Amino acid sequence: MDVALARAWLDAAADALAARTEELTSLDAAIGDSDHGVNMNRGFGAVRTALAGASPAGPGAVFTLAGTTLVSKVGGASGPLYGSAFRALGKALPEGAEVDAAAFGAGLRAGLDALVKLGGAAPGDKTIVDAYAPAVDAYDAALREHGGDGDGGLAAAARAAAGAAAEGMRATVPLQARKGRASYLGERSIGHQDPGATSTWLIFQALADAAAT
Amino acid sequence: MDVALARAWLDAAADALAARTEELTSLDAAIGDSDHGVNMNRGFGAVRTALAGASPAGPGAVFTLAGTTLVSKVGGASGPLYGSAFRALGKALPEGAEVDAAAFGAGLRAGLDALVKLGGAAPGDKTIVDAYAPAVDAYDAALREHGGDGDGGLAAAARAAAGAAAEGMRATVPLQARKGRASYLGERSIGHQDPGATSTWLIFQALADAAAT
Amino acid sequence: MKKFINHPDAVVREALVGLAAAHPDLRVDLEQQIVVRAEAPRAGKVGLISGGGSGHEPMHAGFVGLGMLDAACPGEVFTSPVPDQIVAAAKAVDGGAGVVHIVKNYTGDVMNFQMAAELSGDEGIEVHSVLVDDDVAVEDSTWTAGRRGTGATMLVEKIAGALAEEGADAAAVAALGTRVNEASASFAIALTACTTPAAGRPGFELPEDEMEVGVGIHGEPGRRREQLRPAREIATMTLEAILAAKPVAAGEDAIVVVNGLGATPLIELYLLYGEVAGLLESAGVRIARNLVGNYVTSLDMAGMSLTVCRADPELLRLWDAPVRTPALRWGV
Amino acid sequence: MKKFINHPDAVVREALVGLAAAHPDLRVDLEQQIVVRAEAPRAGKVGLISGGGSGHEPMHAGFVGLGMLDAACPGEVFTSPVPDQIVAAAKAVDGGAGVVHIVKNYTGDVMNFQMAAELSGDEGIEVHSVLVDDDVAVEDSTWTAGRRGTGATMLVEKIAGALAEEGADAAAVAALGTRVNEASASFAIALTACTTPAAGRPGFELPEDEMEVGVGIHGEPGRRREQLRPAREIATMTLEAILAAKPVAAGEDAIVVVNGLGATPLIELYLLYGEVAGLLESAGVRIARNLVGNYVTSLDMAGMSLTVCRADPELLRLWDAPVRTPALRWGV
Ligand SMILES: Nc1ncnc2c1ncn2[C@@H]1O[C@H](COP(=O)(O)OP(=O)(O)O)[C@@H](O)[C@H]1O
Ligand SMILES: Nc1ncnc2c1ncn2[C@@H]1O[C@H](COP(=O)(O)OP(=O)(O)O)[C@@H](O)[C@H]1O
Ligand SMILES: [Mg+2]
Ligand SMILES: [Mg+2]
Ligand SMILES: [Mg+2]
Ligand SMILES: [Mg+2]
Repeated sequence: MDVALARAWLDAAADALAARTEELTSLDAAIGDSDHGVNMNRGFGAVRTALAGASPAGPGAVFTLAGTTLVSKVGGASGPLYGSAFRALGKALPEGAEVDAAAFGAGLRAGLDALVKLGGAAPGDKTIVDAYAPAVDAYDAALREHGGDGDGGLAAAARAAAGAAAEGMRATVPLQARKGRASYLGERSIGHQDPGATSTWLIFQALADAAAT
Repeated sequence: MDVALARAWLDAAADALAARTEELTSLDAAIGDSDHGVNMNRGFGAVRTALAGASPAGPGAVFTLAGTTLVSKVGGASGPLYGSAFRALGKALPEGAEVDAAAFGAGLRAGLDALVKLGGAAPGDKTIVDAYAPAVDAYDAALREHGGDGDGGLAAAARAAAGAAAEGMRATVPLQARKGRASYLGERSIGHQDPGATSTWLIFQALADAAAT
Repeated sequence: MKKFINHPDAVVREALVGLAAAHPDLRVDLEQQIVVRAEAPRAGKVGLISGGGSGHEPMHAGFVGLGMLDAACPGEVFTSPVPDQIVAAAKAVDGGAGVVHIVKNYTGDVMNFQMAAELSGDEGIEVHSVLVDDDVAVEDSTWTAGRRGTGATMLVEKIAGALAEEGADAAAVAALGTRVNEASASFAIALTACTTPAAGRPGFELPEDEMEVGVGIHGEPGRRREQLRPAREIATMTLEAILAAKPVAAGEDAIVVVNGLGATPLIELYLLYGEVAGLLESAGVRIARNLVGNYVTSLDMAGMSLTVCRADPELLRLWDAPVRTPALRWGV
Repeated sequence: MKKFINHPDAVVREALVGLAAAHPDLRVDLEQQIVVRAEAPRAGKVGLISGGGSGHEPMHAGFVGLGMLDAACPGEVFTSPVPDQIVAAAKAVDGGAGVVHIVKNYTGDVMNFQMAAELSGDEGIEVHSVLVDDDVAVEDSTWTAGRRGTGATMLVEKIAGALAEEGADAAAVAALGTRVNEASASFAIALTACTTPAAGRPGFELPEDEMEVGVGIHGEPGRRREQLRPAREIATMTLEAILAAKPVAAGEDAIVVVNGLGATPLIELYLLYGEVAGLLESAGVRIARNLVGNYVTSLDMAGMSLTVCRADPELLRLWDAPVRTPALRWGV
């Protein structure tokens, strides 16, 4: 992964979140407060702007800047969570213009750890974690299985991660929320797909798309 | 007209206004403030209660009490207007347990005069006057034509009055209001039947019904 | 109809029960249906009385107290009070200096207050009246009912109330009230109709993309229906209608009220105030004082009214004078 | 969507422009998106900071001023503010005695304020926090996000604000705020959903004859849906839910707030207050102080929340202490 791919990923994520703003907001209307789409779109739009005006030396710097921007532009629950995850990812990556797929995978896991540390959610709580955790596991498994040399390995691992994120996202539907705003609904949160898990899938799908090209 | 007929009229009016409360309120919703039916029902209900607890010596006392009750229970535009009209009617009638049809007719006209003096409306302004004035004219004309002896004369005159009130009421539809709340709508008041003219018709129709039996 | 009520007939009475419980410093007479300032009557002080249909809360009962009204007479919803209430209020507050009626210009209000004035006069109470007719959406004419009284009523009550508190006589208080009314102009826009408890459904149907322009405070339709427009354009058209009536000119001071009609959130009212303030500045008018909030409402109507009142040093001094009522409170 | 706005993205900013124009005694920093008391920072005075998503007006910006908040940090509609805002507010109000964050218990608010506290700490500002979680509609549990912070926030801000004004230190102010929160319980009912500017349509559909029971202040559905009931029964069920949490017992004093969620007219809130006051009297609880009005709102949601706070002489003294803010004002 180099700076170009890091930028391409965040760009693709911004595009996807912009295109799906209404959908994410509708999901949040059902079990939250109708702002997740707008929050994510505002945040990744700001990331795009921040990156356009910056010359980060490596992917680590790209993600740190993205995370910092998310923290200072999004607010709500998703801002600190995604912001911390991206900052942790950025800080976990080794210096240099390029990092290998394994280091990137370790970075993704550092992001997950930061998010879990901040939000305290466990798998099954109906949150971002339900898509993010299986995505990281699938990424690692794919690397282990197929090896991680070059961007081909990263592309395959990212594809696996996106698939697992999608599955995790869909698996939030029958869950009763135990964290975040949806938890206030108690049993009424059952039967709805979690908005945060959905944006996480979009972000991993954007990674897969960016890595594939 | 004796006390029994006077009571029967006000009773029939109270019944009719209770039955048509929603209709009057709907008419008022279109060009006013949605309270005319409730106002009239509250007022004539109070008149019924007041009369139940009173032993007026003649029809004059019946109408004076009714008018006073309307003034103190209705409020709005219709309270003072109908209240003053009934008080003037009551005060115009000669003392005694019974008054003849001509005296009653003069009383009705005194009521109209009081209402016009208070409200300042002219025929064509889209108000109570548009039903009340032709009703009194028709009453007088019927008496002149057919004579006013006994309740038979009064019954026929009342029938004529009710018919004229109905016509006057319907004729308010194309008018632009110049008095009362409907005047605020300007041209938008055109095409709607005036609520006050409608309650006036109901009251004259109640007179005709009571006098017929 | 979705309302926190028990029965449509009991709304006004039960709300007064709540008002009495919430404000032990007011005397609420449920029998006479009047709300009276605790200290009334005060010897030598003119008694300020207002009233009108209910449904405009906090007006009028929320304006009873030090520096404002001595009594309020709430009628049924959107129905002017009856003379008995107004006479009872006059008796309760007259301290020998007479009373001043503050009457919004509606046929029903005018007639009921007029009848009450005659009855109070018969009882030896001197009655003066101020007629409020600030709504420039309605054309003034001697052949019609004339302009409506709306948002300026609060300004009249505050400013005349302050003068009465200072000990002025009834004629002076009434004259000042009239002067405030003449210096004021209002205009209102509705985004939805309101629902009276008795009617149980909205007074009119308004499509998602339309607004009623030039509405009053009784849920009636406005002068015309228009496409919904951005706040900036709404502020512009509202202010244009008001300035056409010339309440205030460039170089002068104004008191400005951006008032919610009942169901419009404060965030929208502040946004509108920002637009209005910018436009008035461009017009060279200085906003000396302002209020933003729900003061003269129309039940659950979403909408706003703008009131502009030309201010001079006397009016500003009286506006700033202490007031302690449920809805307006400063300087004490 | 029928709102007085120009563009969904600009609502918060443009409302702040209006707030600034309406209240020249507040410092509104549009760049940092914070609202600061004019006199801040005051040497030796603890700075009280609150904030949260916009759409709850007058909370929080309407509570900035003498005797209450030193700064408010309004986020986007229903979105907690970002750490940068909160740090900017801390810098603006810290007079050397540190700051107290008043945080409503929502995941987003908690995390953003926590991040800000760390950053402010790095800048040498002592930060204490009060977490408000008064909404008894939500069960408390360490496994979930816990209870929401709703109507009691205003009480915490008023009472802690009064103590800060008296010169208490940050730890004492925070401890008192926490005590007010623990003494309080709230419960809310919605008759309609609200519409955020960004979403453009109501968050849920509610039939004409149904209500949402146990809602928060972010337009989310409640704990359950029920048939609409008369005000008396709604007051009863709301109060029962609150008293089950035992904020107050027979023989004790309480501060009671009947709060509108934004689109409910005052006449209904007073009617509800009458019901609540009667029920509390029967329960042997004395209402020492009350407020009836729109203080902690949820945009254009029709609904109400009830907050009951056990009061002791110290809390009452601080409740009565002077306050001068756009939305609460007495004693000065
Ligand atoms: N403690 C948590 N840990 C992980 N994710 C969380 C947590 N709380 C909430 N979320 C996620 O945040 C999403 C909501 O984000 P958003 O709507 O932007 O913020 P808010 O809830 O403050 O309005 C939820 O759908 C959920 O996936
Ligand atoms: N000046 C007037 N003279 C005669 N009738 C009037 C006048 N003003 C109003 N009305 C009548 O009063 C009716 C409305 O009565 P009502 O709805 O009870 O009172 P309000 O207009 O105060 O709500 C109108 O339909 C009209 O017929
Ligand atoms: Mg959300
Ligand atoms: Mg009417
Ligand atoms: Mg009326
Ligand atoms: Mg949110």
